[in-house]
Amino acid sequence: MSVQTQVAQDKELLLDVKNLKQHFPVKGGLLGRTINHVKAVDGVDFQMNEGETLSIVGESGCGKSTTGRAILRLDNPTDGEIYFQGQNLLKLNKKEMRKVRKDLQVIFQDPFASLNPRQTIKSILYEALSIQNVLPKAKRLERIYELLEHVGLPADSIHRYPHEFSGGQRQRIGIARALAVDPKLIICDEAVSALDVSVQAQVLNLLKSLQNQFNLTFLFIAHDLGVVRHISDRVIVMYLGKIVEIADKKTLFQSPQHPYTKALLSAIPVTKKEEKRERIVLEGDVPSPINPPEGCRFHNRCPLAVDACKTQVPPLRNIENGHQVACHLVS
Amino acid sequence: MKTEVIDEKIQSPIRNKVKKEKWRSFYLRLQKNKLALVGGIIVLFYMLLALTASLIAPHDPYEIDLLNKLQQPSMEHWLGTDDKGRDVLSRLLYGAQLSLGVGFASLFLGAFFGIILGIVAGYYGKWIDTIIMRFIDILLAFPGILLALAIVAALGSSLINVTIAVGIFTIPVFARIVRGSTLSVKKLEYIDAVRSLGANDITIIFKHILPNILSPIIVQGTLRLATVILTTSALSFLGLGAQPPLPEWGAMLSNGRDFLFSAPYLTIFPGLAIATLVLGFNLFGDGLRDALDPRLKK
Amino acid sequence: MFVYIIRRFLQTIPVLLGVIFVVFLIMKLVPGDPAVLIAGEGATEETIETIRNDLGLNDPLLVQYFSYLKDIVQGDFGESIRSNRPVFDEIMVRLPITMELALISILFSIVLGMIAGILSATKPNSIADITIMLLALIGVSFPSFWIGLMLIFYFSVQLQIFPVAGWDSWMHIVLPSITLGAMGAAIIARMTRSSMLDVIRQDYIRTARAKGLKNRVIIYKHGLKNAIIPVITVIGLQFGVLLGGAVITETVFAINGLGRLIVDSIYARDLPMIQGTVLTASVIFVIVNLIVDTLYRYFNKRIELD
Amino acid sequence: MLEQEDKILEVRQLQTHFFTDEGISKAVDGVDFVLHKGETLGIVGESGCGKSITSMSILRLIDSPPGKIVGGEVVFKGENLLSKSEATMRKIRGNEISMIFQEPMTSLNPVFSVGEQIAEVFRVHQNMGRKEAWKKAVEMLKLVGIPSPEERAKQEPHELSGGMRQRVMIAMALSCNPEILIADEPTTALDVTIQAQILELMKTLQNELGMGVIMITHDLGVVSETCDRVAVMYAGKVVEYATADDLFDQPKHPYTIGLMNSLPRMDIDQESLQAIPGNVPSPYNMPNGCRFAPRCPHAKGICHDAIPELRNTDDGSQVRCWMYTPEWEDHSDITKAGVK
Repeated sequence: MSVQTQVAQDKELLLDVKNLKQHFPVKGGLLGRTINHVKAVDGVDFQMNEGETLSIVGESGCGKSTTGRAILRLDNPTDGEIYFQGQNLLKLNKKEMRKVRKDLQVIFQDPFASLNPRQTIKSILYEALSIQNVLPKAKRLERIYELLEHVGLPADSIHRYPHEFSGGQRQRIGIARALAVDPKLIICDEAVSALDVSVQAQVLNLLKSLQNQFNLTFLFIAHDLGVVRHISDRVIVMYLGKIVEIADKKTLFQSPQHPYTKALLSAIPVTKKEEKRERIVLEGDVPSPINPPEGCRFHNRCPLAVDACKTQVPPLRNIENGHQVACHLVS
Repeated sequence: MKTEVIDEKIQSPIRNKVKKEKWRSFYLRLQKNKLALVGGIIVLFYMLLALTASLIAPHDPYEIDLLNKLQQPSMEHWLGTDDKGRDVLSRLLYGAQLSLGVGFASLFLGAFFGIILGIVAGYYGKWIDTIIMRFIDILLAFPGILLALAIVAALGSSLINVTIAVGIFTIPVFARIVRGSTLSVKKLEYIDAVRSLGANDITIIFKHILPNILSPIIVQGTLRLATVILTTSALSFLGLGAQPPLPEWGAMLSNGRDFLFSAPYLTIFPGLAIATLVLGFNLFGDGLRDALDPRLKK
Repeated sequence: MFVYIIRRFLQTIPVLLGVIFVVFLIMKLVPGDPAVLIAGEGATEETIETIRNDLGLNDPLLVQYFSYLKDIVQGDFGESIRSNRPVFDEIMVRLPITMELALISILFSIVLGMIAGILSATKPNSIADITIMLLALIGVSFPSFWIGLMLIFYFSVQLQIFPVAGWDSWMHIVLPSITLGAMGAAIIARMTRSSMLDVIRQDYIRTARAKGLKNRVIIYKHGLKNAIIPVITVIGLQFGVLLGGAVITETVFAINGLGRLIVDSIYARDLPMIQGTVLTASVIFVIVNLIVDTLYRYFNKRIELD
Repeated sequence: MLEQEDKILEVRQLQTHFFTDEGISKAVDGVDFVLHKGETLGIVGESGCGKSITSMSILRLIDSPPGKIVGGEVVFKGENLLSKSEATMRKIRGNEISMIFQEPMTSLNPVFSVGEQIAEVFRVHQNMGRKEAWKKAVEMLKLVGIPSPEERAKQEPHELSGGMRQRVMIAMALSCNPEILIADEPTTALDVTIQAQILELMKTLQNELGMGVIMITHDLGVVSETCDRVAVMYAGKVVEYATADDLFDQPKHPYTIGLMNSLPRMDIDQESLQAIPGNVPSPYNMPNGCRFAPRCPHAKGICHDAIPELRNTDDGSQVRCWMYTPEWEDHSDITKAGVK
């Protein structure tokens, strides 16, 4: 899909995240004051172009979901700038932000928790349309049927409640809700992680076809590298609140540069002999994001670490044509 | 397959046992529901009595008849007469109006403010939460009915003041439960989804949070009615609530106490009335909780 | 752990200040002028004004609160209107009786409640379980003043086993403790049962079974220690209910404890005494809760602060 | 081929049903497989296929009510475990057959130190004293690669990371040198790099201790990395039973094929995935014929009418599908059915 990558580069810049930081306070001590911070996201920069699918992968606690929530302003970030269609989202007031939300939607992981159990499908979708007031009232019902068709649900599901559907079908309802307001960017936060493989494949196919149909941009947050490889144009790898590598899909999976990316890729259990890599088993656990290691955050688990890694934070450097790596050993 | 022969032998006893156990669990479930049903019937029965008291009461509950004072239960006075010759049954029937009326009124008062405080604290969090919960903590620092007692002491002894006092005494319970439920519902992804759509706080609170925390509120409300009725009658028993000649059950009991040796039925019947009504609400509340609490559903 | 206790202790200070403020405020709401009450009927306007000045009743509300607070901290609860004796002294005479009653009752509640709850939970839906749970339901439903009177009627009047009233020998303690502890026992039994049943559904119980442990070991070792954690909180709260309930029990059994002092002061409109007694009971409750929270924390090391 | 004497566990026609308010759920409905000494058998399938219930049934750990083993045999060393007394079962659990679970967070008792929880196994099954058992527990922690085991043994589960907790679970399960280890989704709750550590550890320990492993998982990748033989389950039944090599080279059942096609591949780009249409049937309302028929691209009349048997095929694997029976006329379907 090299064609698509090229197209993506020609397209307009949609999202520009600069030095995003999200520190959550840790309370403690005698007076219950903030004694420290969980540095969930600690200085993240990346750009997204219209129409592309950019994935963020990493293990739990790396800050990938926090990044997504910060862009949606579900949490208020500690620091940084988030330019969406040229506007800094963090400078907008509540009312202005509400307008922007029309173009910025989200699909969540848990198909059970992501729908209000007391709303019918119609009410869920109608609410989406009425909050953003995208259509005159008379046309909304028609639009709801259209949305159900887009996501492959039967028209008679309109009066049913979420508990009457399977996990995969619920995820389709969540997609319809996000789609209702005609957004430009959809953040998929582990959108297929809770599904069984056979259903996961259905939903992945649906997402891809909707993207082509409506020229959607996806920020795809996931931990499953197989899924990420399938759906993405470009991939960001995060570790402990920082980006360690950004590359287009092909480059990342064929010639990963950062030692963490290499270990991560080698750890995926695969079914086919031709897919097998030599296993690099990392020692130990991911350190706490409250007191992350000095220097490169990966240095205490890195098989290649040198002295510089323990003291200096490696900057995210461009090594070739959009391939960025944060490692002292890669130049 | 060859295993089928072996199957036959093993399966039949197991199957019978399963059948038996299934019946057993069915029976037990029925019994559980039966208890809740009994509770519901008791509550409805008392409500009906309260509503029709003026029609079915055999005597005027306030009519003093000193000639017939302290009569044993008889055909004329089914539950006897008190020290002023008033018909105990009629007084109990009118008392049902007072007990239920005061109960519902103070419950409503406590639930109304408790729910508002709980939702606001849980939804907005931060300093608002801290202030509200500190206030609730202070109310909870008064042991048992002492808060209600102190308020009545301040406002003066009357049934209305008892209603207010018990209402205030009920606020913390609702505030805590509602806050907790709000916090757990707020974390669910559908709240984030409607926030991402641009819904405002009012919509989120009333359309997405409140309907989903109704079950614990209803269950708590039913169980709390039991406590509220116990508390109001206790205050009346102490002489701080209903004043004579009101036929409030607690007050009747307190009055009958002086005749515990000579006319024990003056103590037994009002007490029995309070006990069964409270039992009814407790049974019904327990049943509701079993039915509505998803944790217990498998 | 130590930091936690200190922190928890510091947290109770604003609560206590709040409690004192509420007590202070409630008494400000009392209709009628305390100066008139003290001066007695027929006093001249001048006398009343003097008393009012002496008591600081003409000062702004907050100033009055702080001077009240200062007195309280110094152990000066004022003088009883009824007896003209220091409130603090009278409370100290009555308090030991109530504490004795409360401690015996809570002990009775805990022992009976936990045993019944565990019995129930080990054989859910058995005859024993259903019986215990019905009894517990009765325990939470029957008004304590009625239970007390019925006990007197049966055991003291009919059978003449226990004395009707008073607080002299251990025989006097039995009926009041049962009266006061019945509801606590019932609540603790219900809580213990549901907590045990909850714990039995947990994954680590499955692990214990997969290890090949005996049922008894699973329930009493792996189950109980976890199940007890939420029960501890209930016991703490129950102690408060018990202190409040002492008002009723002491009235029913004519015991000269703190509870009866509260009621008598309310009848007599003895403001300083009402304030003093309610405050004392609250402070005791706050301290008990502090202890209970510390215990809870000890048993449940996983809970993070807040 | 493995010798018959090597067989340590045989499950025959196992049926575990759940009796609930909604009806009878036939979660496990006639499952057969064999475990040989030292081998790893994978039981793979999607959620609700009955794989976990099968593993719990072997040790008779099903909560009853509502669950109940209503039929079949579990033959361990020549004896049917389903007819044993509870006391005998207790001697087997954690001693001869042990189990580890998916959630290492909740599977350890939060109020006891991990050392105590391991030592308990030695005390129960080997009658050891407290001190001796503790020493053995520390040794076990060392064996599963936990650094400074003496200190770690004194810690409670909440003080350990997810990966460490799963190591503790493994240590506990292997304490008595069991003949069979049942691992129910042992790495599902873990991150991929930690999963790699745990799988590596399990492999090493299996080689050292020589136990048979039953690996329950939904992840075909994990199966391919760890298993010798595989039983694929769908809606309460085994639909395919083969060596791992055969299964991945030449899957036969349309469900197995569908499952493999659904998985995004790591070696080639695909525009779209070949998903299996539809959803898993409700366990309360199973289709009459083959349970996969409503989703199967090859289904014919016979598939909807009757349940096929699990039959041997030419290459020694077993498959439960009408396509591989004489009743099926058009054999070109079989060649068409392969993995993309």
